[in-house]
Amino acid sequence: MNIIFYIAAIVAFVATVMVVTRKNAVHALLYLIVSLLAVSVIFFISGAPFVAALEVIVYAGAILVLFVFAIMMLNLGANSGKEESKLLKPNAWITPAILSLILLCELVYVFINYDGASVELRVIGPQEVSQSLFGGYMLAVELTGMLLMAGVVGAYHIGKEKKREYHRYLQTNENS
Amino acid sequence: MSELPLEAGLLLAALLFLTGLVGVITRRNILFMLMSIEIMFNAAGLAFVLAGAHNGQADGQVMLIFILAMAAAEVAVGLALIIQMHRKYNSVDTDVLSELRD
Amino acid sequence: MLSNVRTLWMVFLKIFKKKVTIQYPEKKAYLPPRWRGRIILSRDPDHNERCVACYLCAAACPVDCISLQATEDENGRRYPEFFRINFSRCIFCGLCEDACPTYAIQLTPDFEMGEYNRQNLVYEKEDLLIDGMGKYHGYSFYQQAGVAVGVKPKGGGEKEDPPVDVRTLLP
Amino acid sequence: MNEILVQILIIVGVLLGTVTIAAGLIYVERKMLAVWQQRSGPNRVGPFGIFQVLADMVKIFFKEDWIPPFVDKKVFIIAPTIIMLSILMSFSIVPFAPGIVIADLNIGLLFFLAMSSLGAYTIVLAGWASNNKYSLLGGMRGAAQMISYEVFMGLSLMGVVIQVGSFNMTDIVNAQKGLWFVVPQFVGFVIFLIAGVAETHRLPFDLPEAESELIAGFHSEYSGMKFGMFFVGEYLGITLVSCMITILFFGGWLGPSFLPPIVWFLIKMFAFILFFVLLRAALARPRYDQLMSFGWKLLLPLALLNVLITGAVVLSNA
Amino acid sequence: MISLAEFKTILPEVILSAGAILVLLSIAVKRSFMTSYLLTLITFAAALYFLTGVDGKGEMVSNLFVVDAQGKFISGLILCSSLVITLFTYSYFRNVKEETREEYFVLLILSTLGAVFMTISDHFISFVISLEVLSVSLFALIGYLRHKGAAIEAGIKYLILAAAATSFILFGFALVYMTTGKMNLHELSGFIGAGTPTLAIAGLAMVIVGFGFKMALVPFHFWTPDIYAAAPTPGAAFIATVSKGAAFVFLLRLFYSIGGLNHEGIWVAFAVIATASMFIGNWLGLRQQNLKRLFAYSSISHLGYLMVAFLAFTQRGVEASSFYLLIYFISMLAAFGMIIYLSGKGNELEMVEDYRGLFWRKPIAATVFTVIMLSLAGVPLTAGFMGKFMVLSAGMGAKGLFLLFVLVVSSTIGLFYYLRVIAVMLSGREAAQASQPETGRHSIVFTAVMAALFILLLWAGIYPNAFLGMLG
Amino acid sequence: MILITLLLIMMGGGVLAWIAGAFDKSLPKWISLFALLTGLSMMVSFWIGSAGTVNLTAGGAWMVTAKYDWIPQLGMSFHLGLDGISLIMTLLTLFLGAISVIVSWKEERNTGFYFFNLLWLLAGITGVFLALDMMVFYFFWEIMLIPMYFVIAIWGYEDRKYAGWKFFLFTQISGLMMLLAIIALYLIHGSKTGTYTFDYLELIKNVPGGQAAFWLMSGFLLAFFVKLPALPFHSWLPDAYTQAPPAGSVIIAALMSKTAAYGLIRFIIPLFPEAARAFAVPALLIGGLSILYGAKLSYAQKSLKRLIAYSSFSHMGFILVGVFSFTALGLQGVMLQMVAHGLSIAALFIISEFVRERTGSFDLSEMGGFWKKMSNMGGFTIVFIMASVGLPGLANFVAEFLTLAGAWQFNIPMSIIATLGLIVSVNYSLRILQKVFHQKEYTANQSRLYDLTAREWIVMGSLTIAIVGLGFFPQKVVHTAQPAFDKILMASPDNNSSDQTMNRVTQLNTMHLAELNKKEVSHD
Repeated sequence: MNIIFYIAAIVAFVATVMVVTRKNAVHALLYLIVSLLAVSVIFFISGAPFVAALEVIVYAGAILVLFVFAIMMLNLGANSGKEESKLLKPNAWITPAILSLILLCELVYVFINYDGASVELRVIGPQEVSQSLFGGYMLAVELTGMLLMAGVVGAYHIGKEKKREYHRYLQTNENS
Repeated sequence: MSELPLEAGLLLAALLFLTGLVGVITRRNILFMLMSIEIMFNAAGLAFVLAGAHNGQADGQVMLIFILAMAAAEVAVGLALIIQMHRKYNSVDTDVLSELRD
Repeated sequence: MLSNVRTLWMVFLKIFKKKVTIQYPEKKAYLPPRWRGRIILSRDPDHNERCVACYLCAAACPVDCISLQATEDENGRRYPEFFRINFSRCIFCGLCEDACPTYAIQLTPDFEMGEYNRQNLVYEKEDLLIDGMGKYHGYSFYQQAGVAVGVKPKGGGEKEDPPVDVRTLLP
Repeated sequence: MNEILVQILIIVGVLLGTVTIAAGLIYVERKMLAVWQQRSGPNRVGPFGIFQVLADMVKIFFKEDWIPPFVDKKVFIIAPTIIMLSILMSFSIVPFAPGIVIADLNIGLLFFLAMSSLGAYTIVLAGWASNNKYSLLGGMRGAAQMISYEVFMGLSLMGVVIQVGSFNMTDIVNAQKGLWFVVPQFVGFVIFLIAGVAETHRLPFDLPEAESELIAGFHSEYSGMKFGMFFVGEYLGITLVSCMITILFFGGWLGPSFLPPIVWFLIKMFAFILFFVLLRAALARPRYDQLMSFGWKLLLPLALLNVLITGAVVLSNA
Repeated sequence: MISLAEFKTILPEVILSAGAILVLLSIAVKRSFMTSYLLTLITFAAALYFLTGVDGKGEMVSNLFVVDAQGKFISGLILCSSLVITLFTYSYFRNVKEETREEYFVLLILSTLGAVFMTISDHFISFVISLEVLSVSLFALIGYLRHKGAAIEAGIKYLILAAAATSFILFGFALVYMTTGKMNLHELSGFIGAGTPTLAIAGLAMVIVGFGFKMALVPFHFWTPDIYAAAPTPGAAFIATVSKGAAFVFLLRLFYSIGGLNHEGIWVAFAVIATASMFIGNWLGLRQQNLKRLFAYSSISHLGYLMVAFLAFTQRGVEASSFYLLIYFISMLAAFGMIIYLSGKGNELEMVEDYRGLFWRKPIAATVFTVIMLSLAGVPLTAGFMGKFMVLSAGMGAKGLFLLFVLVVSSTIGLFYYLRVIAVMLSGREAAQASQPETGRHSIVFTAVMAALFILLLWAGIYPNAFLGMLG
Repeated sequence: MILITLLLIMMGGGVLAWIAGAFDKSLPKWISLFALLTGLSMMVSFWIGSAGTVNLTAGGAWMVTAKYDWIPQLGMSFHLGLDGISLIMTLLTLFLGAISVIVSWKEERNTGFYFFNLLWLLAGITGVFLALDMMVFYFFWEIMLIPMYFVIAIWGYEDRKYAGWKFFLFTQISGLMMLLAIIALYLIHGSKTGTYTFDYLELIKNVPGGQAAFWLMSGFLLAFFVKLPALPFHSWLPDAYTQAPPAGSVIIAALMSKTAAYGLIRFIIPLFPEAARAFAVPALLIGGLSILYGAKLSYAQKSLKRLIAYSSFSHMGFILVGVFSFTALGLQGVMLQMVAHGLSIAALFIISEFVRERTGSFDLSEMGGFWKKMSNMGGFTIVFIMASVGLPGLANFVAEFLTLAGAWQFNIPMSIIATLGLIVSVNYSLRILQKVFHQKEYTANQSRLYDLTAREWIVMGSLTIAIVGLGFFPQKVVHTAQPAFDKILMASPDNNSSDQTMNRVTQLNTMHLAELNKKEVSHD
């Protein structure tokens, strides 16, 4: 099991790095999907099959499709790659990378010092999760509904195209 | 089920999170920034699930489900904004966003 | 919605209907006599070419697939020096047949014209000319046209009257 | 050791079986379409034309594998493989008969949903990578259609899940011993059927490829083996959806014992495959906006209502 | 499942949700700006009414929310300010060209809902979700005038930063959860101590970063002026008050509950942030010509002052920060209200220069504005002073003495720019009489609201008993 | 009750004036004059009526107190009290307030708001003199600020905005420091005794000591030094004094700076007896240097108003010296100095304004030889310049004498420095007379010069009567204020718990005071 974990972890990390360094948005998205799938595998082997499936269904299957959809709608393709390439020069990313590295070192230090007593892994299946979700977290679920409503209303309004303005003689009757 | 290499899992989460952070900071393409945000969210979710597994509770997974919902809502609005931006500036480069300066 | 379901049902019922397919190569399909198929050039009862190279068919052809060149024989009778139909262009509309004053060009019920080489679909006069008279038996243009051709004088045809001498005073 | 051998056998069997069925469907579809159109269909290659499948295969394999110069090569190549992969993966959770299942996951149904959601990428990426406006339009339509219908598909299944209380496919089948779920979950069944058609972008919901408007849409630029993958993928999809319908609503392998369970399963599955073909034979393609509004304005409320009522009934019984 | 008693406890929030849906449905039936406006008003009013029926004695609602006195107070405050912002919105959109204005109210209700839930959250999950409800609505509220480049830009900026901040908070929470296995604040109470794992502290540090972004404290404040300047003015008022206030209240609840300030490192981190916010907020405000940006910097420094009360880590600190929030809300609302009040059709008075000679054109409005500026500056007799006083008296401990000096010194730096606005209003007497820029005509309701805010400012500054009583 | 009424009359009058200003331009000045005169007559009758009845209750010589609940949660109450010092200062305020209303009689720009500000400014000053609750004190302290800012920034001269700004910032910063000190005092007191209160009378019962006291005192001192102003904090003074309109200058120099002096007496000494004594030498040094430095600057000025402004700065040094001598003698001197300086500096500013009204500028180099045309004004000017120099017979002499005498007892070298200031002051004071009224002929438009009008006669006349009267009957003021000073000095470090035991210094002081009183009477 550990071997699978490490493989998935390496895949996830490499894919994620690829996401950040690609020039082409679609390629990056593909790598992101791979990364998500790898993370999903990790979920699965850490005893969380339900969210492993959800990760694929919702994240890879819906959210990222939205991304692709947007990319297609804007018809962005390889032509944006040239502008991007000059931004990928070392001086653009070296400082944040070093800073992140420092942060990482700190985190690693913290992790190493953390002696969480290892607990035997237990599969927490959908039933348990659902009982938790619709038991104690019922209100949170309802609130999530409101969150999605906010997202929908916001996206609807902002994404709408501007209404063409006609001369008043050309307006249809229902508008006038 | 065997034991989970928790430290390694956390390390992975941290790595993903920081990679996302680097992406948000360095990339100028708004799509990439949004994707990097997604990576960060995902890393946080990973950490939660690992923590839940570590503690033997379902709460970590519940949190991940909520994180998914959040990411969805955020992406919806974000992409709508990006589309408007593309309509307005015909570009997805954040450098074109320069109206607001001191 | 319901109409869709009804459609489904009705189509499903077709399973019990008899097939309408004809196993063609083995079983030839019946073609109506007026089927407009392969174009031929027919001959008159004298076994001469009916075509007088009047160009009307070429003019009528909407896709310009007919080309020919007129010439005369030693008797002064007109005939096409060459007559060429490009069947890869032909749409079998039959306008050439309509236009033909001599019933020379005719569309036949034959349609099996498959070729491996497209160039082979360009039919020359040799390929077009048939031995028979096609749909119009016994019709011979020169026998009724009232013109003098080498073999017959003016008015010497079958249904021709001799030419009227307008200078005589008697009928 | 023996168990592993059996496991391997099952895996190989399922893989080969499904691919064979999918390939065979090329013939079945053509033949059945012909039947419903009062034609005789393929009958030249072999007796009743059953070797038509082989002929088609040979044709596809030996066609020139042409990658147009203007496409995004990597994505262009990856796109068709996704559909094959995701659908073949889905088959791993399908219990054909007691014991004949590759992985009897306790989240089987979710796994199916996950894989089918990945299937959307094949269209989207193919459409985008082709770098061609018809393909792009097809891809966009496909993306919208598939994300939308995935929602109803998932929701329509929740009624079943509520009744069974498990995502496990075997459990679901076993729970239908008394009564097939098609009776209590008729609405769910209808929605799943429709959504399944849309998910596999079969006719009449084949807007992503719509020959008459988009000249084959997302796979205009594909030929040869890559086209073959789309082609087989589509039939695999049909098979999968038929399997799912069988398992979820028609009692899977359950049936009178004079036939072995696997046969019952296959019979039911084929019935649905035939139904898919019938749909193709009978119905006309809706307009894009009709498709979307049909989904969001009719199917979604219906599915939600179904879940609600099922939940209420189950709760009141409990 | 929740019991009836619990349902009654969160009835105001339920009403808000219902109100949002109702407004949305009314839009679906027939678009009418007036209807949406009235429905929104009714929603907020009803929520406020039912809030008074809540006991606020620390009732738990299904382990996720706790309605204690402070939560109730801040909820009421948020609802009131949302009500006022609704009124602002109506007046604002009468002057602004935008084809669909009704959704604004839906988003406003939703974001208020998020904020209110945030203030009563007692659980990581409920907090994060309510935070997201707030943020997602805010993205849309900020970018609402979507045909303006600035609005899109502001929306995108806020989106990226807010989302990054949320992910920081999430990751931090994950680390805390990892070490403790608990996400409930009351279960976590006092877990910071000698034996606290470093991992949890690291998590809390990340949470601090996230909150820094949300509340625009100094190293994370870059978005604020841009967003204020580009968002529709009622939206800016909303961000300045409700959004920041709600984040602050949860921060307070979190760190007070877990005893986070007992940890020296955390305390110092907050102290540094507070100091920097106070100084830099005031410093950057000095050279602002745009009034909204000026308010942005002002709000940064005000949050810094709030952090001083927060750092007191005593009951007094809680009371002081609640009171300061109240005062800050009133002042900021009044300030943004004045901008809307004075702006004419298609002519938003954004720049400080636009107010030149206001004193001679509209003496009463100018006086009100002056009082507002003085209140923001914290001059006695105005509410701002009372707030600052409470903060000072709360922060008066051995630990925080340095912060108090910073507060005093930086608030005097801040005085410069508040005074500059006043000075501009006073100057240009001759020019003012010559040209009369068009200013808005407003309903009697709006005028009454502005008057009420003005009176509140003075009332809270002179005789704040009633307000102090509200803190419980 | 009388205290509340007084404040209400002024504040209400201000609001009324503002409202009236909307209808008629000249109405506000009548309203404010009426309000101030009412207050003045009220206080005068109170003074006359209750001159002897000093009520020695609760830690001070209070003639009348008023206490209302304000914010009980925080231990704030609206506590006002009137003792001798307050009474004198209140009278001065009302009197000069009325004078300044008359001075600004010709104001025409936005009169309603102007008189509103003026009245609220005076109310703030009065409130400072009356406050017995630290927060009330602070409130009134700040109330003075905003109207003053408006008065300077709206109705001032050319550079008014800069001046107003500077004034506001200086006083605001120092005020906030004082606020910090007040809050700290409140908390220290609360933690010690368990009762959290801002009440002055409570706070002085239990004053903090040691390091804390020093820091607290420095908070207060900063505020007072800025407002006084004392040496390093005076840079706002010339701008504010000169750019303010005439009434503004009068109030700011004659009254507002006195609030700081009052604060020193009322708060610094009783609340921080030890710390104040420890700080005495530096404070005296600051005072002495302020006197000399102010005098030097004053002499160097080219602008009449600036000259007067710096002279005021110089005179304020005496107050500092007097307060930090910790002797009853010195404090009496301070008391007299406050009144006398208030009157004389007001008069000088008014004269400078009269001159400006005629010549259009404050520039000394343009003036000269006004005596011919304006001998009456010249006469008055001589009176007030003499007063400013400290000529015997006028109030300032007594004041400065007492101050220096007090300082002598406490610290001889410092008192010598301060005395030097007296000599220097003659220089610049006489320079006014010389430059304005004598020396060269005024070349510019002679026709614009005219002697005092009736209104100006009223102003100058009443001021003259006041200052001369004070010069001849200082003991009236001294007697009124004396019990208060006793009380304040008794609250010394050693006997803050019991009133019976007096420490040596206080005993000494009282003895001297008694001698002095005898002397004063006989001198009379």
